[in-house]
Amino acid sequence: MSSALLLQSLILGLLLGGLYALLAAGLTLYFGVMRVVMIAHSAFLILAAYLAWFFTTQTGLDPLLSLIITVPLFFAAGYGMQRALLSRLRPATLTMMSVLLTFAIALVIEGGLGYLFSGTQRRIQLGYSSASLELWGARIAVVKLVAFGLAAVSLLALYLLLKKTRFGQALRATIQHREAAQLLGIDTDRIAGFGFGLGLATAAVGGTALALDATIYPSLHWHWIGPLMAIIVIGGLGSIPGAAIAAMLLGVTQALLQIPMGTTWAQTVFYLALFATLMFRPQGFFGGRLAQRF
Amino acid sequence: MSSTPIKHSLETEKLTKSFGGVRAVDEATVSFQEGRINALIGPNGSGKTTFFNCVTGMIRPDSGTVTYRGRDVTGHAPHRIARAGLGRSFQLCRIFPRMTVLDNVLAGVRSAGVVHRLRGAHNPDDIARARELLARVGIEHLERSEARDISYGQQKLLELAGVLMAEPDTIMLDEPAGGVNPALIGRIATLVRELNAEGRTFIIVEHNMELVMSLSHHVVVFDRGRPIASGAPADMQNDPRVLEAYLGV
Amino acid sequence: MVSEPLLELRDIEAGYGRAALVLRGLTVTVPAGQIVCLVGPNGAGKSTVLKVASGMLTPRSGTITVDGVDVTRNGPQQMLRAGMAHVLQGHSVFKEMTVAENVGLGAYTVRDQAAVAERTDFVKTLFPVVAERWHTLAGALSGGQQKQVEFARSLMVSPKVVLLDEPSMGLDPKTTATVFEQVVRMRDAGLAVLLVEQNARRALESADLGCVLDLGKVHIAGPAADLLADPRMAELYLGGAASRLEEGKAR
Amino acid sequence: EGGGDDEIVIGISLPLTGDFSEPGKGIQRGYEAWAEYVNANGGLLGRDVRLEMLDDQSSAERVAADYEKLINQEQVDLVVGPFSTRLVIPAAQVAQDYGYLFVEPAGAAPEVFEEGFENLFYAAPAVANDHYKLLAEHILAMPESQRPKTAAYASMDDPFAQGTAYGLKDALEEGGVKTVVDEVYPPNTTDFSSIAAKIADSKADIVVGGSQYQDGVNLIVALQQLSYQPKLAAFSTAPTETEFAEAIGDKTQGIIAPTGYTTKADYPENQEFVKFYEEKHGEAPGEDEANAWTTGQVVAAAVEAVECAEPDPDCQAELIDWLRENEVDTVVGPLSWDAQGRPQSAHMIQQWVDGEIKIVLPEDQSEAEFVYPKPAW
Amino acid sequence: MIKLVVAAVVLALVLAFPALAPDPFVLSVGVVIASYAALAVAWNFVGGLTGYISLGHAAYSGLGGYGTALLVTEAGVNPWLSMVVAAVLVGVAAVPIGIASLRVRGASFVIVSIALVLILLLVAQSWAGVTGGSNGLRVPRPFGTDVLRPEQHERFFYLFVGLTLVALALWWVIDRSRLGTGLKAIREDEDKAQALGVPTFTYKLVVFVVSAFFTAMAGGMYALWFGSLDPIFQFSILTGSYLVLMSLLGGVRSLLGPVVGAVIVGYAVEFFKNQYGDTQLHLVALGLLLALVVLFMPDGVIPWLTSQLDRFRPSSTSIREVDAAQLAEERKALEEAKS
Ligand SMILES: Nc1ncnc2c1ncn2[C@@H]1O[C@H](COP(=O)(O)OP(=O)(O)OP(=O)(O)O)[C@@H](O)[C@H]1O
Ligand SMILES: Nc1ncnc2c1ncn2[C@@H]1O[C@H](COP(=O)(O)OP(=O)(O)OP(=O)(O)O)[C@@H](O)[C@H]1O
Ligand SMILES: CC(C)C[C@H](N)C(=O)O
Ligand SMILES: [Mg+2]
Ligand SMILES: [Mg+2]
Repeated sequence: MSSALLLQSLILGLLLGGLYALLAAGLTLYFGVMRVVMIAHSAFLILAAYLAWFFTTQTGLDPLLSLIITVPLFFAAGYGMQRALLSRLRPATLTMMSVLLTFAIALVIEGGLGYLFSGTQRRIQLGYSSASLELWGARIAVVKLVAFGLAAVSLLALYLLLKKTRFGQALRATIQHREAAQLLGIDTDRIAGFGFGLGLATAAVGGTALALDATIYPSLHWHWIGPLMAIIVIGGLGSIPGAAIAAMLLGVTQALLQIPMGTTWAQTVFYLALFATLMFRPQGFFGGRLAQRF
Repeated sequence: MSSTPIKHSLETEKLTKSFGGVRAVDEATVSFQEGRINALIGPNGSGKTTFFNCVTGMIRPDSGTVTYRGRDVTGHAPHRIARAGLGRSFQLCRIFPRMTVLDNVLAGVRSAGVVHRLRGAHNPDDIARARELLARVGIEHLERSEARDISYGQQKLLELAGVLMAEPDTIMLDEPAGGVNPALIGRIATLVRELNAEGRTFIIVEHNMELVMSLSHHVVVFDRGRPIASGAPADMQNDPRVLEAYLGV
Repeated sequence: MVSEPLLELRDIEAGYGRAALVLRGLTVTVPAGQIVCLVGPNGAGKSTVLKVASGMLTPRSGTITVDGVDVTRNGPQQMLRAGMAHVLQGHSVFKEMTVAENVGLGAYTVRDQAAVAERTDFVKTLFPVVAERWHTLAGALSGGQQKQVEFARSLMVSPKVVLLDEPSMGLDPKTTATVFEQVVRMRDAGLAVLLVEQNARRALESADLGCVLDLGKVHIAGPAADLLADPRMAELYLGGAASRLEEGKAR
Repeated sequence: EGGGDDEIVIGISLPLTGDFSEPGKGIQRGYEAWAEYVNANGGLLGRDVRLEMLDDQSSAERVAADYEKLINQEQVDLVVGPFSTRLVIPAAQVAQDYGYLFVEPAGAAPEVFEEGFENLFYAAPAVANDHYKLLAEHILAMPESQRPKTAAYASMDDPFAQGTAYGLKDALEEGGVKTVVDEVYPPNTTDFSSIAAKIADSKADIVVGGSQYQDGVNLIVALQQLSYQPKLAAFSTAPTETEFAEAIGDKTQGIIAPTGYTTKADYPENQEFVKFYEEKHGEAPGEDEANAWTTGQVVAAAVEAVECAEPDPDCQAELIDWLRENEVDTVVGPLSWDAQGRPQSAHMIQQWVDGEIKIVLPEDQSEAEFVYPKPAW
Repeated sequence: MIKLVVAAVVLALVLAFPALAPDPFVLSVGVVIASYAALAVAWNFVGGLTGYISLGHAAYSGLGGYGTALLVTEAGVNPWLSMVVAAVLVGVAAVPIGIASLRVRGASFVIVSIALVLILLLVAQSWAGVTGGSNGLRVPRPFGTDVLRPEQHERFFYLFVGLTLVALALWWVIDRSRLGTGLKAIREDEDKAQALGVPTFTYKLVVFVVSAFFTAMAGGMYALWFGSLDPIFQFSILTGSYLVLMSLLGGVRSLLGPVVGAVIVGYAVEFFKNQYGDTQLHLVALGLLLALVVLFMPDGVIPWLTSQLDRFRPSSTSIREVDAAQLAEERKALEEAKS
């Protein structure tokens, strides 16, 4: 293995890890902050990717511009979904039922996309699809760099929002003891809705980032859900920085392992890391103190 | 004094458990006598619940040993300790919310061996005994309600009945009277005395001094994770260390 | 002695879901500057009264007024705005947030930062544990410590009516004394306090008025001192227990 | 229901949705065009042809159920195959169990012919391994100095895709071209950057992709992102699809692909097909459409010869026997089969030249000169 | 009594199904539904009794299928023996898997179960030398060539029904046993159960292994019937989710819940597919069905029906009313004693 390949893989791994982090952020948010197992998260990613693709094929404009539409749209959808659907579930069985309810939503999205856009694989054609920059002999594709930038900005914003604002605190309080939060004057229904909306808004950004440099098809979300779930468990359910670190590590490991092992086997790293985490630190490595209770 | 050596039900030797920087239980060496009603008191945060958790295997202690009836049970799984005869209740009241009150009690039935485990859970003997226990704690009329639908105090009583169903030899109760109405506290006291007369040992954590003083034979006082005094209830009530740390003056 | 009631629950009927009624035509009034203590057996409906008062449970019939204003169908948020603060029974700290965040959320509706800071200092001195464990997760505290955090949290706002559901449960004697002191202070500051306690003797000693609740109705009501002296009361709710305790001691 | 005396019902299950939906729809267009053509020309045995189509969602489970249904519930007179090796195999099993003839347009992988099916015939010129036969011969015939020394292979883990790439690999290795990269990726792969990095790092002289469609596009873009410039780049299927050029932003220069079909082939059947198809759809047919049409032609030839088209096992057996023994003229030329159903012709090689894909091999059919080394993309 | 009659009639109908089926295709749909029923009942050992939701049970059916196929083709073992041996092996393999995954609860367990399927999918795809990679494996038919396909369908229908009945019987025994009570206690509060002396880990592991065993049996049987294995369909989350959907739809706490669910879902899949043949709308329809169930009958069809029926029965007196009367009496007695 040449050092050039090593460097190239390292860079690819970092870029990939950044994307993973963004895609996983929403998931860990629902899980850790709301105890909802959101199977449909990756379906929403794909939906956002399709919207970006559709936007670009219809208008000829850059897919990033579609964010102006999709982010508010997804936020509203998340709010509505929480208020109209998830809030109806009984708290005692929330985890289990949310799996099934969001699974149903995933099916509806997949079916809807298939109906509207057929099962064909799609890819956004961009003028800069194959453009790249050079760095110490390695190449960095422009599209990947853009996706990475989107990830970094959104994650930072999300983290600050949750940790530093009144909204973030109210959200966490709502989840931990709804009645007590109500009695403190928190409008728990609205806050929970906003929380969900926020998670879906990250899906809008993530899906668009994904669409920049990958093929999409309606059933693609099944392919994503496993690695993303692994990431958030390894990072510690509910911890956004944890998910980000885990995502970067796994992205790099995967990219490096692909050199000797090939693509398929390299993917197993997610699950091996997942099992190792559960064996040695079930609460995850970077946060989420109480993982096994969820 | 009697010449028969005092038999110890439960003993700990330098039992220690810290959480991060907090030493919740700090080299606690304590012993509780067989066949008596022991009380464990101490200010909030003095480590009583953590002590319970270490002894019953819910938490693995950092160091030290736990001996139950002469057998070292340090680090054993909770169910093994429970099966050895040490039953407990929880301070924050834990019941099976979506099972009926009666089923909650029945869940405490002991069973051993494959065949025994596959035997019907609702056999008449067990049910009769479960009803009797519910009657003894005064909630027999609720037997068909789901446990989550009964009031807080009722849940505490239910938990007690569940613990008793397993027929433990030593019963550790974490604040059994918290949130229970005074009339029923009397009932609990009577129940404890009756069971004690049948030969069961009790270790009770309680902040209701009236109850502690009237009920217990022996009191251990905890402060900052270790026993600071122990002895007869009357002595403890007047012990300056206890007054200062716990009762306030 | 007889002042205008600040909080009034009149002919309340309430229950959970489709199940039978828990409160059956109950009337409780809490005048300003007084402590009304609700006692009664487990399952009598005491907590339910508080839930109705704070808007967590909508009554099926009857009226609730605060300061003469009808607030019957208001939700918890509006009740809070009407001046109602409710400390739940059992444990309701936000376990995965720090003590600081818990206490801070107590002042969620308060905009005045200076007032918040002042209150924070006050509760910190009142409960040393709160100050000592300021940055720990509340879930890592002992049961009694959590109760203290909860009580501290409830002191962060300045309401007109305080609903306290067994505030002394799980507290050690010293802290119990502190809590009762605070309750008395609230009364002295002119608030109306509706207190539910199983530690009935102690509570009635501090209270002005007492109500004995059973099966969703008020059975005996009157000045707290009278209740303490009432022989029926002693037999059914306090004395029975006490006498049996004595009995045990004698043996 | 089907089986009526006035029409011949042909049962087909196709991947109209799911992974293979695009080529599946191509096959559908081909079958429909063929049926229309037949009916416009007097039908089969004087009876009209009606197609009974089901969607198997690209699922192997469903495709079996579909043929089960077509044969039992719809009682179709004949069945023909779906798209792609993966679906062809379970479908052929059902057909065989009920004694039906099974001519199929898209089960090219060698595995198809190793299952012991006695009823199966692949209606295209050559099985997957032989698709690059002409290219291999051409490369190995180059003078020593020009001939590539090293090659990189990346193939989807799919019987067909691997068949094509490894067919070429075996031939080149035998001729002394060293394999420096040999990667296999699962069908659902969407990120090709690591594979591309490996290939780019190896600086292989030529790159060969065993692709279906989108994976080929993705791999090419990933290679371009790394500024890798091979002397020859060959990919199965993808470059022949109509959307290909647009998909990779017209950076197609010099890309090579095998094909079993060209609209330019001068067989009379083909000219008629192209004319009919263009009239109907306003554009030229692709390979998938041609394969479906071919399948129809093969079945029709057998039916006309044996003069029966019934579910009855005897009739089906006669059809099968006839095809074993005979050659059929089709839009891809005359086809005949060995005992396992392998066709006995050859694929051609196409290359993108100045924004158009043209036949370059064999030389007698070529529309353009073979360009080597490939210009930069 | 009525229950028994109903059960007998239903069973008779089920057993008569192959004779009633109009054609082999309908029969084959019946086989698929019967296989779903077997799988769903097997799933319910873990899901219903312990409340641990596994979305990854396809892992065990897939392993059962591959195990059976490999034993038949590579080792030349008799197909039926292969099926049982494979299931036993999967049961054995479930021990370490269970030890690893039962350490976590709730959402983490769901994730682990998903991960298990995905990892097996990757292995099945990558380890081509053994599993045949993406090409999958072909399984020779277990009956001689003289058994025609329709007859084979019929035999497999009875085999699946038999397997389902065996699994149901065992579920019933466990459900009403002390083991069952312990498991339900785990479902409610695991720590508390442990404190009461329930060896929670062992209990969970036992049903986990039992569940894996039956799932693998059903998987192996399916492989023998279907005749070919494709990794993508063997190790699919969708299949696993169908099992959850079925059990939940019928009611995880009732014996026949999963069976009822399997019939409804099996039929619905077929129906939607027929309705929306060449569009993806069947997925939408299925999703909506699932969502409706979760939102409006979260306990499943059977409990929902029972509660609807209860409405028409004369309502039993409310517990709390009794309680009130009793209390009043008690109090009167007390007062009288005093006076
Ligand atoms: N969520 C609920 N659903 C149904 N019934 C309930 C619910 N909460 C309480 N109940 C019932 O309402 C009655 C009154 O309950 P409540 O909690 O008000 O009693 P309480 O007087 O506060 O008792 P305690 O002293 O034990 O706290 C009880 O019989 C209880 O079973
Ligand atoms: N899980 C935990 N993580 C961190 N610290 C803990 C944890 N559990 C207990 N502690 C700390 O250990 C100390 C002892 O707690 P413990 O619950 O044993 O007290 P206690 O004597 O039962 O008090 P109380 O009377 O209030 O119930 C406390 O300071 C508490 O903060
Ligand atoms: C040439 C193609 C029509 C072959 C098809 N892609 C297969 O998988 O076999
Ligand atoms: Mg405690
Ligand atoms: Mg209460």
